[in-house]
Amino acid sequence: MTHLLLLAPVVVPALGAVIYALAGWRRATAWVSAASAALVLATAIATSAAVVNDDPHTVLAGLLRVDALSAFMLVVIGAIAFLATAATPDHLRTEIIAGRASSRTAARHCLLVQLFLAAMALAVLAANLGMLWVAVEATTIVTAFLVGQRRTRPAVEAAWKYVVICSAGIALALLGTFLLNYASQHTAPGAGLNWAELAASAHTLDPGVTRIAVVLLIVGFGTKAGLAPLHAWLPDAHSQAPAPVSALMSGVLLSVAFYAILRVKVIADAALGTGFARTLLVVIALASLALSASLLLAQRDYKRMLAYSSIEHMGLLALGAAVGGRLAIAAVLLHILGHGLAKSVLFLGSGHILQITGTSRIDQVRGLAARQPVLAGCFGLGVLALIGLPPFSLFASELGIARAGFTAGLGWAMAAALVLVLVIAAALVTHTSRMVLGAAPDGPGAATASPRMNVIAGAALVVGLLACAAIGVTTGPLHPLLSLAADLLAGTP
Amino acid sequence: MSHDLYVQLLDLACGVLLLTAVLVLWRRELAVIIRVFALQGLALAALVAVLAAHEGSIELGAVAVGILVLRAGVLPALLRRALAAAGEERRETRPLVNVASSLLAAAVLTLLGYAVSQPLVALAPSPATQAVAVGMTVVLIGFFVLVTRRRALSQLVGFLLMDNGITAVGFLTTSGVGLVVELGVSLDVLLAVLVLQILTTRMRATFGDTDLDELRELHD
Amino acid sequence: MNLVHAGLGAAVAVGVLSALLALITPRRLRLVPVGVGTVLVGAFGVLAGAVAVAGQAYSVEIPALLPLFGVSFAVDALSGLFLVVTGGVAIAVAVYGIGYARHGLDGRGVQAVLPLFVLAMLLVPAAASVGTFLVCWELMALTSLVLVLAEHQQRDTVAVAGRWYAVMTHLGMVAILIGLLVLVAHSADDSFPALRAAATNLSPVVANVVFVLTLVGFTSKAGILPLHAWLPRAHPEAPSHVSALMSAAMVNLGIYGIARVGFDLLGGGPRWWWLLVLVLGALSAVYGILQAAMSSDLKRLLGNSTTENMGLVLVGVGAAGLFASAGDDVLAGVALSAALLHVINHAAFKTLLFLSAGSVLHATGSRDLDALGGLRAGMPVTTWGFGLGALAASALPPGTAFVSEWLLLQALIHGLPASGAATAIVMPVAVAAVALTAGLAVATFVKAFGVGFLARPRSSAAANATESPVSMLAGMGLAAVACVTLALVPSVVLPAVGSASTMTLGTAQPAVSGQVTLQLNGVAGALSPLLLTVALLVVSVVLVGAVRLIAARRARRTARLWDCGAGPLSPRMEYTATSFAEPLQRVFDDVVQPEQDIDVTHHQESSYLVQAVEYRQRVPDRLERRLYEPVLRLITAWGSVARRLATGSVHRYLGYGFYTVCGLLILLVVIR
Amino acid sequence: MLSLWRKIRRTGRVAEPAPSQPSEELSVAAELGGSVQIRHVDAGSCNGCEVEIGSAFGPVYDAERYGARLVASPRHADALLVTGPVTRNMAEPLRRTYEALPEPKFVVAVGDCARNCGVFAEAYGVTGAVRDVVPVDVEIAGCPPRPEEIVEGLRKLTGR
Amino acid sequence: MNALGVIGGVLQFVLVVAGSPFLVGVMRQVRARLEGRAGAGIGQPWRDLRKLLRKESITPRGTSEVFRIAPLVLVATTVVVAIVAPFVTTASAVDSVADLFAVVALLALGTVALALAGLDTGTAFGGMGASREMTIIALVEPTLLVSIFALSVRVGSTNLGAIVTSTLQDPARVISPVSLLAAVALVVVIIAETGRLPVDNPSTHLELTMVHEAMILEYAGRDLGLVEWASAMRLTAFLGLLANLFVPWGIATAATPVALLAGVAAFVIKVVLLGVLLSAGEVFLAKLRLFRVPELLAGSFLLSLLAVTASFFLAQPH
Repeated sequence: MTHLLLLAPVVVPALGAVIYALAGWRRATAWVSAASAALVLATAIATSAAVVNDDPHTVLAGLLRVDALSAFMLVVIGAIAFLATAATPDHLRTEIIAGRASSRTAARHCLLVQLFLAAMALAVLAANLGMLWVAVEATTIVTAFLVGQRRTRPAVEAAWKYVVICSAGIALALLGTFLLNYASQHTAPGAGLNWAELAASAHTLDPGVTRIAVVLLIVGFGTKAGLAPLHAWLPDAHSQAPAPVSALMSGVLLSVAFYAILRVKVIADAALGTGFARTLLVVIALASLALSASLLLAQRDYKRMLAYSSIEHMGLLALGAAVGGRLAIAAVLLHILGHGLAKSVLFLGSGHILQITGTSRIDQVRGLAARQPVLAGCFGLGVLALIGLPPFSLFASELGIARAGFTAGLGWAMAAALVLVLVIAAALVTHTSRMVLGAAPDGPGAATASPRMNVIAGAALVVGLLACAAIGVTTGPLHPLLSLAADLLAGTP
Repeated sequence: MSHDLYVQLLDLACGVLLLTAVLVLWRRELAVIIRVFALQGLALAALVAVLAAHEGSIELGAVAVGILVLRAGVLPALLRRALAAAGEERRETRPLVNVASSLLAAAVLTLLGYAVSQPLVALAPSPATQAVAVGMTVVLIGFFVLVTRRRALSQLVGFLLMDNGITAVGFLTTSGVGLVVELGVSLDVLLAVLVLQILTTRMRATFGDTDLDELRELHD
Repeated sequence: MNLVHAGLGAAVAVGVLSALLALITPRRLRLVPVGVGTVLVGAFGVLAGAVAVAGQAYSVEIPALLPLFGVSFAVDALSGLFLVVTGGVAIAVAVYGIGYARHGLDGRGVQAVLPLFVLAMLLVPAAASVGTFLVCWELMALTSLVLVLAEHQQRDTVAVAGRWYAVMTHLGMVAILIGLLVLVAHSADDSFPALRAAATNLSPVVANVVFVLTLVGFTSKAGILPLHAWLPRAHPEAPSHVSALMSAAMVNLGIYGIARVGFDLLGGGPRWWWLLVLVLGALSAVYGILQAAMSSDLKRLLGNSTTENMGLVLVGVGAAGLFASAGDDVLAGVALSAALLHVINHAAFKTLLFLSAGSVLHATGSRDLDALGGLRAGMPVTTWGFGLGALAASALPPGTAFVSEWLLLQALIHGLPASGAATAIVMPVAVAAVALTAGLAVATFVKAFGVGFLARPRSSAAANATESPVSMLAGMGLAAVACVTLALVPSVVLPAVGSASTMTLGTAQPAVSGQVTLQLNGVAGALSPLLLTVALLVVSVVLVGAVRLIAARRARRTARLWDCGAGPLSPRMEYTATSFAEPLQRVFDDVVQPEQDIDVTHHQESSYLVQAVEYRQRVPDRLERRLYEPVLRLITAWGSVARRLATGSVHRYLGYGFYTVCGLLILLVVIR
Repeated sequence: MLSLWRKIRRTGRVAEPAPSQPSEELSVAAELGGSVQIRHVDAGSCNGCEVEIGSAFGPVYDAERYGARLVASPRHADALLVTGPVTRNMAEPLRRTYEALPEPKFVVAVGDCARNCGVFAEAYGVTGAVRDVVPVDVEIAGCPPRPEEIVEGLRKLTGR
Repeated sequence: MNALGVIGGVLQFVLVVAGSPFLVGVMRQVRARLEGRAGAGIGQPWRDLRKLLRKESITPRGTSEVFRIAPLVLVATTVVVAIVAPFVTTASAVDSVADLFAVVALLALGTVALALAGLDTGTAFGGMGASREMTIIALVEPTLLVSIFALSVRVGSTNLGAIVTSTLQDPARVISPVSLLAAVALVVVIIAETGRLPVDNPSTHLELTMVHEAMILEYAGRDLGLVEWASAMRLTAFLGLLANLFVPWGIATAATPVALLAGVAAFVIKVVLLGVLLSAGEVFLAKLRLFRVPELLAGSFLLSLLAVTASFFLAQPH
């Protein structure tokens, strides 16, 4: 049973991929992708329940392992994948009608997305740092063609940058992994790269080697998480990828990479004391925040705007991770979920906007609310959620991170971060309001799109926002999972 | 195998590793660079083989064979295929940092690699760990190639240099990280190169050129 | 049974329910239930507040809500007072809104958010932990933002106003957040009792940081200088009943925050805090009313007047803090009572004024005073309402603000015993500021009422204006009743003000008491607004009688206006609001710095012949020019320079990583 | 200032002694009780009469001592002081000014032109004498009338 | 409310209502004499009033109740002030109204009513007068309040009776810098408030320079009479206040006939004296241009501010 439960998140999407490979894109298979995501979500919930009631489980000779943190990440993957895949059929259908895609590309899209899901599930379930690395790099390879799906010049450019920068960055993480392996082989032979054993023996690791390893790991996985300095692939890739893929990348992929950083931080803290990783993360976090603030100010493309906002939120997560402690970690995890939901809603929404207006430039989108009230409402509320307004959960998590930071003596960093967040919020609000508000334009092309959205696509947006708001009001059943995971990472049971 | 021979062979392999990395920086002909890269794959395989012989591990020997096939065979072949399609652009004419400066930079990076490796050596001094500095240097040089070379193919080689270096470090410090991971890593690298190769082709189709610094449609 | 609990609980339940109702009911049936629901929310708020003011304490914790924090509420006398004010305003506004919303504001979103906005405003003063406070504060910001944007499709300026509002309110939020979190960092947890306990042995530096930061945040909400810029933008652009809610209820919560943090959580503090508060208040009062005096946009005028009134309240709060820090509890009580009373009074008359302005806007489609006039003929009730409000706002007897400003001046006058050198300089300046404010307020509201409602119509829209529907008039009526009551018998709210101020300052007895005559306890001072009004009425009646008696019984005759014998006077000959304000504008030329623009168009045939002369003048917010524009320019420059960070070159991008990694490795080597 | 003070002292009172009260008083003017506010209307005068009116209210003749006073608005006035023949353009304004006066109201026609158009009689721009436009209560003859005569005329209204 | 206050209130009412036209008469007479004229006699204002009250009122078309009520409000506010302020006795008929702020505000209320009436007519002159009057009052109000503040600070009360009583008890205060500064400031304020030269010319007929007159151009008959009467009473009240705040001697502190008589006499003498001074002073002045008036008022504001600061610093127990 446990085997089944643990393998399902990897195997189900893989099977989905097989179906698409064999059957292609047709009416019957359109919803396979959503169904598989739903199954992932269901198993994630079941796993969570199991984890909360029981100890961590290991399967496949110790290759896969699930604890509260993995379970939580699975929930995140499942939930956001469900949203994204539910909106996919409508998206692809519109693309095909518009002649920007064929049923072949649609099938390949779905296939790759399924593989993408499998890789991410594998990443969070991996019991071993090496496996994790393999899975994360696999996501890069799988998504490369999704980013470049449209084969236009910008799409190819984005794909190239995406693969090169991510591969280079993640190669650093591989180096770090080897070095950590070296250190652990030396002090606790047999521990290898296994999380549980590494964490248990971390205090004996050689600090000299571990320092280098940690720096390389954090910078390396930080690349994939969209943190400075190797963040630059993110806006390009997100702006070129199809909307559901952008949603998945921003909502889950970044978080999965960040999950690796969280794991590494536990080891670093035990081996080097809290100060080392904290300093590094604070610097990286502030750099990411400053960068996204700087580039958001004069942003002209709304998909890039959302991408930079992802960098911002990853920076906040890094800040939370730097702070450490139960509150901060719980807040970070909640933030991962909340940001994932809000951001995927926004990317899905931006996909619709792109389909309606045919442009991704902010200054060419006007009076959205007058034309598409539901879409504009979701987009506007999503941005408000992103800047951390209640009832959306990002408020609680940002507050949690900030409070923990101030209590932990990182007041100045927190204050600086909050000021940057303010600048970012101002930029986001300004850009978004230009798109959403105002009277409907009456130029050419204004009346091409039908004012009503596809019901399911609209529902995906609304449900995403509602979920984000709901966990902002109360985490309810997620609460024990969150606190368990926080205990796990904060080191104090 | 005697200890001295082991050390000499190890150092020889490492020397070739480093030399090939520097040569990649030096040469402009892409065809030559690919050949040098194949040579480096050979050196890496030799390195692992030496380690295998030293430890008497058959498993490691098998890995060495795998590396030989992948890094001296498959990957250079892939690169050559990409080059064949490239047509005119067979030279790295104008790197962002010129060759002389690149070599100087390589020297600095070597020093850095050496300095960084000191804690690693200190943890378990042995001929193998002392050679880690070479692996580190190759990683850094690979990264440097990525940053400074304009041709898509050169970047691909840079990425692979990094990877070779990392592999070298991995084997010099410990004898691998487990078969599954090892395989996974190799597969990933192979796939990444494949993907990049396909992208190179697409890029040529859409841009008609592979000067990467001209890829600036996406910017703020 | 705890009535506070019941009241708050019912308010939450009804608020959420009416929001849901608004979402599911069809447009036609939406307004009345939402209106009634909002009235009930307000009424329950008033109930809870009144009970709390009467002395029933209440607190509750709900750990399940708000992840990571849990919420906790507690209502004491200070909270209670603000609950009552907010609830009261909400009742009048909600009744008014039923009729007002019929014209394009009956959308699902706006109607659902209205009760939630009221609810959020009720919960802010009830919050008893930092997390709860901030979440309610932000909910209030969010809901109000949505409401401000309600008419964004009609006017482009709405979006601009919304942007300003969103950014400024977020700025304030960040300041409050940092301030409160610094405090939390020094205490056991984030509940108010814990903070109170921690504040006793807080280092002065930390306390200063906390106070200054929260002050920045709260003053930005209260529309105090220099963070007022959103207010004269957002208030005119919001639907009028929302403006009323914002101007009469929401800004008060900024004052509440200052009182809560400064007096309650931090327990007083050094003198300079309160000097700062007082100076900010005085500056805002003068600046606000000066801008209002120059404004010819009716709602902008009212918005600026809000800045003025909040400034006056802050003068009171600052004086209270100053006296308290000097150990003079009696005067501190008087000053704080004056401030709180002014909060109540302002809420009453500003509601009435905004609702009347909304009624005018609704009838004429214009809020430009220069295009109004003569509304008394078509809209007698609105005219009466606005007149009453204007009387109250101009601090003349028998208006409401007169009483509270009198009280404020009493506190300042008796400040002599508590004086130091700083006080001796500040007090006269404060009085001068209050006095100047009072004088300008008179001019401003004479302009607003006289130009807008009296005289003859200046546009056909004004000439054809008809009275608003009954529900709108009823809402205005409620506010008017409150205004009259507060003006004549302010003693009805004195117990509330007294218990709130004694609780806040920790003093023994309320500073002001009395039934008919307001009597200061501990210092000399008495005033009876009721007797004053009665005296005026009696004298008037006697006068009418006497005039009838001695004057010849000639009938009054109606005649044409004296037009110097020439043709009839056209409306264009009338004085407009702009011309009315012109002398004042000249007087304060150096402060307001109007911008004038003269375009002379010449005839084609000859450049000596003038075809048309166009004259434009606007009075910009000078502070904005000096303070905001450089910052905005700087940010724009930052944004355009920063774009070079992302040129699109993949080498550059990789270079970032390469140099960072090399740098980090070198660092690791160096610091070993 | 001091020089002005010296001047005042040197000059002293310049008002001539009041002549005896004119015999006839308008019976209707009793209602005014010694106080007449006057609005002056120039209906087309050559300004000769204006100069004399100015003198009448100057310090020497001091019409004010009898209770007469010039005011700015016809609403404040009890009497109109009309000079000149009524020109076509001024006929309507004169009528309106008369209407603007509150009851009881009086009209004083000053000068020959006002009484019978004087030299302007039958001129193309002249409507007629004042009495042709509004009822006249007092007429003061002269071209222009002397200030004493004007004062005398006004005293008929004030009764002082 | 005590006997002294009630008797005083009645006496003051009678005095101000009946006497104020005579005050205007005296002032006009003084002016006439200084100009070398004979003058109409001090009874002329009463004659004017009597006549005006007999005449018909006119309501211009298009005006509202505000126009009709304004004169009433103007008179009522002034009468209330006349009753409660300490002119003849230190006690007030309605003590809780005899507050300086209340009195100032009441007088301002009257002005506001008139300004609204001016606006209500909708003529250019009405608006112009209202605008100018409001500009002046906006500047006068602060000066007034601040000078009052200067006087009240040392007494610790804004009750007029209390201030007067305290000056009676401590005569040395009268020659303190505070008093002098405040007095000068108040004089300027009173000149502005009552529309005398150089701020406004009460006898101008030139519309472009009028302030007060412009607002009341439409009033006729009974209404005009009330307005004129109220102006006279306001002048009396202001002069009375000025006199008793700075030179309170002679005011009745007890309800004996002798004291009351002395109070009445002192009040009449002081007010007439001030009136004579004022009108004599006017002879020497020309009207200021409208936009020079604020300079004058700003000057007086500065004086009053100095007075307050002085009162604070002089009271410092250094």
